[in-house]
Amino acid sequence: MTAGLRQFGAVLAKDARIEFRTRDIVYTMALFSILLVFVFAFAFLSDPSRTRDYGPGIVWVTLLFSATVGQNRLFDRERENGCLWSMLLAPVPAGVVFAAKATGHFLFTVAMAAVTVALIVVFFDLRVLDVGGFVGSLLLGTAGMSLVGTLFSAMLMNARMKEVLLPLVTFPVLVPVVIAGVKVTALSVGAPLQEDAGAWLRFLLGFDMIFGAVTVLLFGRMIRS
Amino acid sequence: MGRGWTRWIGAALAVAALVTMLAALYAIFFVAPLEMTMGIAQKIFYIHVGSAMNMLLAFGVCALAGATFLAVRAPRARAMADAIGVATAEVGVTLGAIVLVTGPLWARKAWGTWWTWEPRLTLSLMVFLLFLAYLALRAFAGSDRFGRGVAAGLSIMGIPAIYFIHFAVERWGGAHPQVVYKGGLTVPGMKLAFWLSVLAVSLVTAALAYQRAVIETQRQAIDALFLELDRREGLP
Amino acid sequence: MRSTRSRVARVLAGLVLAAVASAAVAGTALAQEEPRDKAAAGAWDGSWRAGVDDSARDVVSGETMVVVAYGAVWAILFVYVLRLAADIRGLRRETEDLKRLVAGQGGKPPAS
Amino acid sequence: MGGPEHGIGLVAERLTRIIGRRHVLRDVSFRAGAGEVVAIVGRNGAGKSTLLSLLSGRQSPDRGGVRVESDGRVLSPRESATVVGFLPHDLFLYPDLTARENLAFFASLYGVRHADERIPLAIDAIGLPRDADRPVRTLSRGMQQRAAIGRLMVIGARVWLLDEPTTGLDEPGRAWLAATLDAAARRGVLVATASHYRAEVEAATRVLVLDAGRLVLDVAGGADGATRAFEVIEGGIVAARGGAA
Repeated sequence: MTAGLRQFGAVLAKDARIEFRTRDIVYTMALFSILLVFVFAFAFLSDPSRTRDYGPGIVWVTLLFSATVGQNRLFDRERENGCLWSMLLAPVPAGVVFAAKATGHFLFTVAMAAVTVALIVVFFDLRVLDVGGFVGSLLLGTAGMSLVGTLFSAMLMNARMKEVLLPLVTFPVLVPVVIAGVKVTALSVGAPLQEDAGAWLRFLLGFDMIFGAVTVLLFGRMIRS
Repeated sequence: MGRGWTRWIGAALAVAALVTMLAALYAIFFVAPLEMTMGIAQKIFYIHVGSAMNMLLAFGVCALAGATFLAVRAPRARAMADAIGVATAEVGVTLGAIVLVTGPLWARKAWGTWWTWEPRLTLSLMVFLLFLAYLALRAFAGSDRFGRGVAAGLSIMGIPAIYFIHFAVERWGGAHPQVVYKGGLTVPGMKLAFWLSVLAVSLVTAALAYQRAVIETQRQAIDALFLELDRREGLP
Repeated sequence: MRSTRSRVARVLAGLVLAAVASAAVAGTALAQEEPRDKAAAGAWDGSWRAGVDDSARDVVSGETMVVVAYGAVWAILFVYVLRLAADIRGLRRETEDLKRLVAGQGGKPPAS
Repeated sequence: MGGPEHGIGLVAERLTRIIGRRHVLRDVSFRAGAGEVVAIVGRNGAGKSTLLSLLSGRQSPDRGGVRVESDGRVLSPRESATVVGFLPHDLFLYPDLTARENLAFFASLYGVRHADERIPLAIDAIGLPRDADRPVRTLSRGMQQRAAIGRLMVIGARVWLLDEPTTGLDEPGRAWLAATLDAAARRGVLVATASHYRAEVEAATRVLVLDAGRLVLDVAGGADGATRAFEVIEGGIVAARGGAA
């Protein structure tokens, strides 16, 4: 077990080091998300009192699209010298390699989301009442996106049309995450929905756990099929 | 599977499907009484829900085929699983088209709008999208074993995905699960029409999927023959 | 020569079919679309039923809807059967290639 | 030549790889033991890279199999992964990491003990002390090649599979490579390289000639082995059929 953890750490550290040096994933996601926020700011006929209605939607659309843009870049460094197989041919369980890459994407996306969501809160004047629910939903939602997205961005690494295929494949699976996420975010900024944010957070947690297991198990099988 | 044997099954399924479909249509239009609130438009309901249920069933079979494709090593079993996977996916998309055409027509009469995010209608849309993604993966992610393996992986992941979509969509319109429109199947005549149309659509699905699977198996056989030619090419 | 002409014919048929289908759908949609402002009464209670608009329910007669619905069902199934027929024709063509190769008339096997 | 019984051994059994409707590799079988330097030669598209890819586990065969043995015992997939080192055409190195960082990463991935001593040794052995701390992307192809071989050294691979390792190497580089492979073989490493150069084939202890996916010649290396091999490649299938039957 400790070997697995060490290898997990090695892959994650490698990705962090490359990301720190090139910064291409975080920059790509940050720039894309900031542009998206501007577009939303101008696109909505913003009746300032009603931002509570569409604010949460903007947060989650920005998060989903930026995470997907980041996914496409996540394996570029592996694609260049065939390095994905340099890891898979090592005495390392494929699931460990997958988990490390997914965690890497999760951390980069959370770093980006911190900036972007702060911008949205400012631009759209969202008064966050329940910060715990707000941040919790973002973390759990991003985890779900990282798990599902990383699995398919690894598989589509060499596919010609991966920019189209990745959203086409992952968005239907991630619809529940967006539904739950928007619910909790809306509740946390005071939307008058008679719903229990806790239930939706547990739903997101359940999603992450089940899809965590499914993606880790499927990765090894799919990459070698 | 010998040629005669497969042709016989294909024909039997097609005939059964046609007969049952005609019986179902008879039951829908001549046995089932008119429903009070919606009148004749309610008759769309039978084929709409029949198709939706069979689309879900097709997705389940596709996921099973995908699991077999990834789990099993024997080439023959994998080829068969692959054929069933693509067959159920294509017929599933066809059923999805039916559901997404009859759905809005039904919604227009039932609720006055072409589209509502009614839980079951939304779930059908998502299953349709998952099938499209499956076929897109088979087409663009590599026509070799790897591309099929990725598509198989998506079909397996589709099962928990559908569960979570169903759960979320049910509660999307407020915490309490919506009272899902039952189509007013109160009268025995209506129940007969409903179950007959579900059976009819199932047989149509089976007939089309069987035919598509046979085509895929034959395509695999032709590939094997080309391979055999290639194998012999080098020998003296 | 025959094969290219039939392929062109088939493409034309497909286009005509698609045009007719989309015209029909657009027609029914536009035919009875009249302005309908959905002033949001109160705050949305989150339910999909908020979209229900009873005034528009009986604009198109039930009979038309049923005919269009069942017509569409048969059309979609028919399109798929055509697709299967095309697949079978494709298989037959590949078998011909195979027979030609096996009979040793040369020619490269078609790229897989 | 080390006997196949003791030390590391690599066994390929009826390896067949099909891509689309073509046999890229047809029924290739051979056994190689510790200390052997096997040169795999053949025209482009003969299946050299595919064979190495199958031997390394990068691709799985459609028929047949690969076994790694140590002192006669068949190793598990996990154990095999520990002892087999693969240097493909695309090098398996992260371009944005420096040579040293690459070696450190793979050392921890392979769970190499006292890596902090092995890495400097490897860097000196591959002749990159000055450039070890520049991103691999900025190195020349030859230097990247050396760094990639350093990776095999650091992870302590006992089977080296190299796909055209001499590409991009200048004359001194090629000489260095020949010496390095020879030293490794003497240490009991089983070396298998896909190559074009006559010098490499002559230096090999064994030559496998592939043509259209078939193993058409499996003879001892050295001068005459190389001559026969290249005759076969130029002569095409007919000459080999006569010669090898």
